[in-house]
Amino acid sequence: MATETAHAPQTNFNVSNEKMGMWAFLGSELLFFGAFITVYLIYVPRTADGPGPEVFDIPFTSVSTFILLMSSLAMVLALAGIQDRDLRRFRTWTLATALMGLVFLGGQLYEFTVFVQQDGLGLTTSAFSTAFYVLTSFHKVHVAIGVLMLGTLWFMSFTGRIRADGHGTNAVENVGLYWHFVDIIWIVIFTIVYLIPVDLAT
Amino acid sequence: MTDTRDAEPEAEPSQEESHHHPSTSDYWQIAAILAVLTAIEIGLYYAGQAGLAESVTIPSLIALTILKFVLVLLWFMHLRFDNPVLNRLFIIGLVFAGVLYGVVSLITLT
Amino acid sequence: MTARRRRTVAVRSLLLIGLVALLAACGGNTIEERPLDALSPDGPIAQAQDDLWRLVFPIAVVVFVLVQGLIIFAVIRFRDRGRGQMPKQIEGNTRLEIVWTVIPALILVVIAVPTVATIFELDEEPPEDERIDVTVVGKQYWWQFEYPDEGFFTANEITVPVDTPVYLHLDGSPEYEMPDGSVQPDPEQDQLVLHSFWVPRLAGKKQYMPGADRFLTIQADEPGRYLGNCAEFCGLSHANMRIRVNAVEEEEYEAWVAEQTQEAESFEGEDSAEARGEELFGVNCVSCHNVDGHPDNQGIRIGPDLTHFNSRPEYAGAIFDVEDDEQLADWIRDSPAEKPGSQMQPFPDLSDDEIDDLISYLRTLD
Amino acid sequence: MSAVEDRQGGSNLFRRPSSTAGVRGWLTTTDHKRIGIMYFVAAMIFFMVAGIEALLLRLQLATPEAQVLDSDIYSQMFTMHGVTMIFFALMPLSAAFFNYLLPLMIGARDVAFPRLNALSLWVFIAGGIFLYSAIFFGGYPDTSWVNYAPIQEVGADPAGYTLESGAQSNRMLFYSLGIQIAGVASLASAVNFITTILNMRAPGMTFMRMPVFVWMTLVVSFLMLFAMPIIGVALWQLMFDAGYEGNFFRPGAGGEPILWQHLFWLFGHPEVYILILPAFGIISEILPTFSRKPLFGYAAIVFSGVAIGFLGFGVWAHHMFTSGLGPVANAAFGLTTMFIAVPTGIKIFNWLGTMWFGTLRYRVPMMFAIGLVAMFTIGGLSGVTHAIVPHNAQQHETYYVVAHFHYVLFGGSVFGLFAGTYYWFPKVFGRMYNERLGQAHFWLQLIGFNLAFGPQHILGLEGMPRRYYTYPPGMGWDLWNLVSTIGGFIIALAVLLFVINLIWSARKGPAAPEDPWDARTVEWMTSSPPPQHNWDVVPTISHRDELWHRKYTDEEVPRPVPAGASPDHEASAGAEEDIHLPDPSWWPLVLAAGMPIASWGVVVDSWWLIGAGIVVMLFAGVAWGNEPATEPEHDEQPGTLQP
Ligand code: HEA
Ligand code: HEA
Ligand code: HEC
Ligand code: CUA
Ligand SMILES: [Cu+2]
Repeated sequence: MATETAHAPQTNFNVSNEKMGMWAFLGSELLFFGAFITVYLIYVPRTADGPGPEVFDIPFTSVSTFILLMSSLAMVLALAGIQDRDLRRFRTWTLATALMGLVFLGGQLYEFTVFVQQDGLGLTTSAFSTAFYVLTSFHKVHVAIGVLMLGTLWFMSFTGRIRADGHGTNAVENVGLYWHFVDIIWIVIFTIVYLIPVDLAT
Repeated sequence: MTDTRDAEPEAEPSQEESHHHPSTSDYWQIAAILAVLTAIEIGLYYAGQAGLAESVTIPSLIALTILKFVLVLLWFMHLRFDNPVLNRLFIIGLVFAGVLYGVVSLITLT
Repeated sequence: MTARRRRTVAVRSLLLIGLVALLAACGGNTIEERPLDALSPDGPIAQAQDDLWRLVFPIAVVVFVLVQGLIIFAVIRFRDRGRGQMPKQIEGNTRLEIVWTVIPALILVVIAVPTVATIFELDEEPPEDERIDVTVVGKQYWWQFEYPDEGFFTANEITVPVDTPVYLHLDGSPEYEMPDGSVQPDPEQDQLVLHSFWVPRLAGKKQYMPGADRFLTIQADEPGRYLGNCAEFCGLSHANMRIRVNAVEEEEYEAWVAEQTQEAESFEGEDSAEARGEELFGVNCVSCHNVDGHPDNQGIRIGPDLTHFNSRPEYAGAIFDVEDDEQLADWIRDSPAEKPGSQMQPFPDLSDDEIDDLISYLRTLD
Repeated sequence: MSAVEDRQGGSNLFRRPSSTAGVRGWLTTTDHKRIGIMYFVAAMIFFMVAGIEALLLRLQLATPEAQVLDSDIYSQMFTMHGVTMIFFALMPLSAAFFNYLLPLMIGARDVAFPRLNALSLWVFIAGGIFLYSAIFFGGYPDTSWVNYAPIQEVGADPAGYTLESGAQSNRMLFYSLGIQIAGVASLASAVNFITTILNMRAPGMTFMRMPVFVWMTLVVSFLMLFAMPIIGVALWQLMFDAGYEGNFFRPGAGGEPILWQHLFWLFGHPEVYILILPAFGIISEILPTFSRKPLFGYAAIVFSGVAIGFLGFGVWAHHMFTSGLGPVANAAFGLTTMFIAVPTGIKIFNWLGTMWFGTLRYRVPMMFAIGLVAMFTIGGLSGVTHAIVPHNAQQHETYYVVAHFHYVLFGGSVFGLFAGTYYWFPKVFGRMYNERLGQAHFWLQLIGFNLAFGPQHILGLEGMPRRYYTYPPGMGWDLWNLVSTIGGFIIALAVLLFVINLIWSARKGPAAPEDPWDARTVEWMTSSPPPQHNWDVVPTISHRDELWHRKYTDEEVPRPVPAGASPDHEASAGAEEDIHLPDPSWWPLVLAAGMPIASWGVVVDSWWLIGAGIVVMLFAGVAWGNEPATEPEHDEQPGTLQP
């Protein structure tokens, strides 16, 4: 970074580069998930005589959805922690966020095994199944990367790269943005992939 | 990939967002609202199972989803308080995604 | 030569080349010289498409001449004459901006209106009682044609009456009635890829889309043999997947249909090359080829229907001459060596005599 | 660089490399100028490879029924030619210009994310190496750069009497993963450049004072930002279909082959504007400089560029007019397509307006720039004739289309990029290129190009389809194919002159001054080549053509400012010391290396290798996040544990 910006946040929009880059990236991610969701919507009825959305276990998914939703709260509390110069609060909530992410991932993976083993819905069963698995798996990959980044943040609070004097807040904020984004994508997926198709299928 | 190094490390957050910082209790309230909305969604789903017409459930589900989406965006992601340029970056993506994929679905399904 | 001389010479020679090219493109468009010429319509559909071209191409030429003329003028007139003069610093001119926004837009409106009209006009389906229906299936690398009303199949070549719309159904999920009366999906249903049906002198092209239905109308004004090609990349022999449309007078068409609906002659029990060929065919070939009238026929349509093989002047995507015995023998022995990517298995174990016998049998299929 | 030498690396694993010298300095560099140069060199190599592939195609087509290449090789060659030219030659060439010039033009010291920038470079190179390694795994992709589904389920020879079918599905994977990797690089650049332009302009550099090249970079970055994820999705779907028996495009299981076409062209059409707008930006810098006049209608050129970018997302189905979308969609897309001619025409006419009444100096950059205006117009006009939907059914998939897109891609993008190469060569290397050789290059290329692609218009209208490895005599195609081949070889000769000129002049050319062209924009204010920190003092911008206004009076017919140009060296003594430059790093290179490793894993179906690649990437990512700054911020103690 050039000197003239190192001392004061003299960017043209008074927004840090990281934050702006992150928002641009998230805008691009909308096109990414949008395409998968669109393809899924088109393929919902294309079950090729295999199982359809009726195999979804709504109560189970509701619970994991709720956990992911609440992880967003934890994330924002972690950010508030570091913004209030409270390293302990930051660590606690960061860890909580990551753990909730992991629980969500675990639940999803468990659900996959049920679909495959009990319901016979494999990746290659039908256009519907392929679209479903690939869409939700890409979301999972995003969650997993988020968990890793949270872990890194937590780690960084011990190496002095995130400090009680507020140093490193930027990084926390950007990871937070990413995390919330992954959450809002799931908000959409939950309705469009689970609730509505099952509703239609029955 | 967040880039913690190349940044101006001291882009004083306080300076950037000093306007109105939501308090932690705001966050809890938003989370509570989100939880309630989710509960309503699930309720709607069961109502649909029990025979409530699709023409009711589906639009309401979509409306609730959009509401949740916007709440997280505005509060948890601070769009409400941040520089509007960020807003725009995201909205352009949203509009592009909506329109382009809408047209593709329309062409493919008709 | 000075730089300027060189430039003018270059510009002139470019113009000359352009002119020669234009002349070459316009002259000599008979079906013999340019069988596939897309600018020589021989039927009403192609004609409607061509009318648009004849409207738009001159407009494009005018814009071309205008822009290139302005460039050449500016290049010559405003060159630095080395007098060290400094031009006026003009930043722009709003009136000019408006002019060159509005005029192109108006030109485009002139083009757009007839274009949209023609799109809808050409989309109309010809009335059922005035047209001939043909079902088209694109295979890797040949075309299967079915006349559903008359109930026969042919490959790569169709015969149609002149002045009659031929309504092609490009069938992406083909099914056939088997000899036992059941209806079966195409054995290669999962192996279909995109192709595109194109006979330039009769109509523009249309994609063949696996799993979907597409429709295309073609029509010929004059009798003649119209050539066509597969126009969407489909694999190794994309270039070897030709189409022939034989437009004939109505009576001739009736006679052709009558002939095509005949079954093949059977030589069962005879002691002749044809009979041996028929038997060999039953052992080796009916597992892929349908021949109505063959004693072992199973109605399988992996390869082309050969019931009237010998009535078609060309075979294998219309790339080989049917009368060439030697070529046909090579084909049967090892077709992928003759046509890359051919989906017909090689028969290395057939002896020369056996192949001769097979050919003798094939010769009776007309 | 002093700032780098007194670094304090810390003792942990994540030390930063320190040297900027030697190969290692290049491998770890985060300097946008070095990255730009490497982008250029790598892209030129890919350009030549793709060009040689094209020459092979032309050899095979020179005469009817030629036997130079068989069908299989021919298919591989045109596929690789298209893919390489688009994704590994022209896009990175544009990126080279963005990288080198963007910070200089907006008066910044570097891009917003220097390490991300290095990552883009290495990912692009890794993608190219991966794609070309296909030769060891059963051959190159062979189903064209558009790869219409469902051929990925079937292959070019399903029965396998000619090709091995295992090799065929590998080819499909190389296509999907190779382009996927290149896409990651583009996406990263897009984020980087958008942030840089929005955030890092020099004081006084308002949006309406930005050079047009910067504007076009911004538009192109947005196009990439929104188009790359779409092709990303399509390619992932293709990968699942080809490698893991997915059903995205398999009609038998409910898939829709046409969705591939939609997704591909939703990306593909913005992509063609991604390829042309940088060239438009470049010549919008060159034409004013060599006409000694400001750009005519700056605002109109900028807004038409934005409009092209925007409209470019709304025309994709014009590649699908014959796929049976129905009359309503066809009419709608036909109209939007035609009307893109309006903003493009605005540009053309404003460029003419720039030249009008000017004092035109015909140096090589100017010649290429004028060449672009002339040649692109031809390609644009044939584009408009494509949009005549009913007649498109005659043109589609013929050489008429091939002629169209070579006129816009070669006659537009390549002419523009070559113009830019000559124009900024003195700045980058501090030496002048050879003018006479350059002029010879121009004329040879102009003639060769028109000979190669002009006749293809005629061929196409005479019914010659694309992607045909052979054709029979007697179609009236023989002469023009031969001419086209000859033209292709003339182009090759021209490009050869270009390459010789560059290599020779970079070493032996006469020294170049700071501002050899009497140019108008600020990159000409710093030394040639610029110092690593670009500016001793960042310029403050008060005009659109800042440098010009520093050199000349504001009168209608300007005179030189008596004091002469005021480049900003004066205050520079000692300024260098506290400039904090981006430090070198290994992690971009390592992270990029993980991608082909994982991708080879997919090809050979080894979860171990996939895992290894992912581990490399994750490790590099974490290391990246924890890498110490070499110049410690004054209050930071890296490496100390905090309770
Ligand atoms: C740099 C890349 C580039 C650019 C800029 C363009 C620009 C345009 N393209 Fe092109 N196009 C390609 C690259 C490009 N294209 C490629 C690679 C393909 C083939 C892909 C494949 O199949 O492999 C293709 C294919 C393609 C097709 C599909 C053809 C087919 O397969 O059937 C169509 C159809 O409409 C089309 C149209 C246009 C139009 C209308 C423009 C317009 O933007 C052009 C506008 C410019 C002008 C019109 C000239 C200047 C204007 C004036 C002087 C004003 C006055 C003019 C008028 C009033 C007409 N293009
Ligand atoms: C960026 C775009 C770009 C560029 C610059 C070019 C450049 C060239 N293209 Fe391009 N072409 C495409 C993009 C491009 N092409 C695309 C996208 C396709 C479609 C692919 C598909 O169908 O999937 C295509 C298809 C295509 C075809 C159609 C193939 C077919 O459909 O069967 C042909 C045929 O003539 C062709 C020819 C050429 C030639 C002769 C050049 C020349 O201009 C190249 C000149 C450059 C060189 C020659 C390199 C210089 C070499 C040296 C300096 C070394 C000297 C070496 C020797 C002389 C041996 N191209
Ligand atoms: C594996 C299936 C298969 C078998 C077995 C097979 N064929 Fe074929 N045959 C094909 C296919 C597929 C084609 C189309 C090839 C092409 O044009 O690309 C074809 C084409 C032909 C043609 C050209 C038809 C035309 O009108 O274009 C002839 C003749 C022919 N086969 C004869 C034979 C004979 C004789 C045998 C037995 C010795 C035989 N085939 C066995 C699949 C088969
Ligand atoms: Cu069939 Cu190309
Ligand atoms: Cu296009």
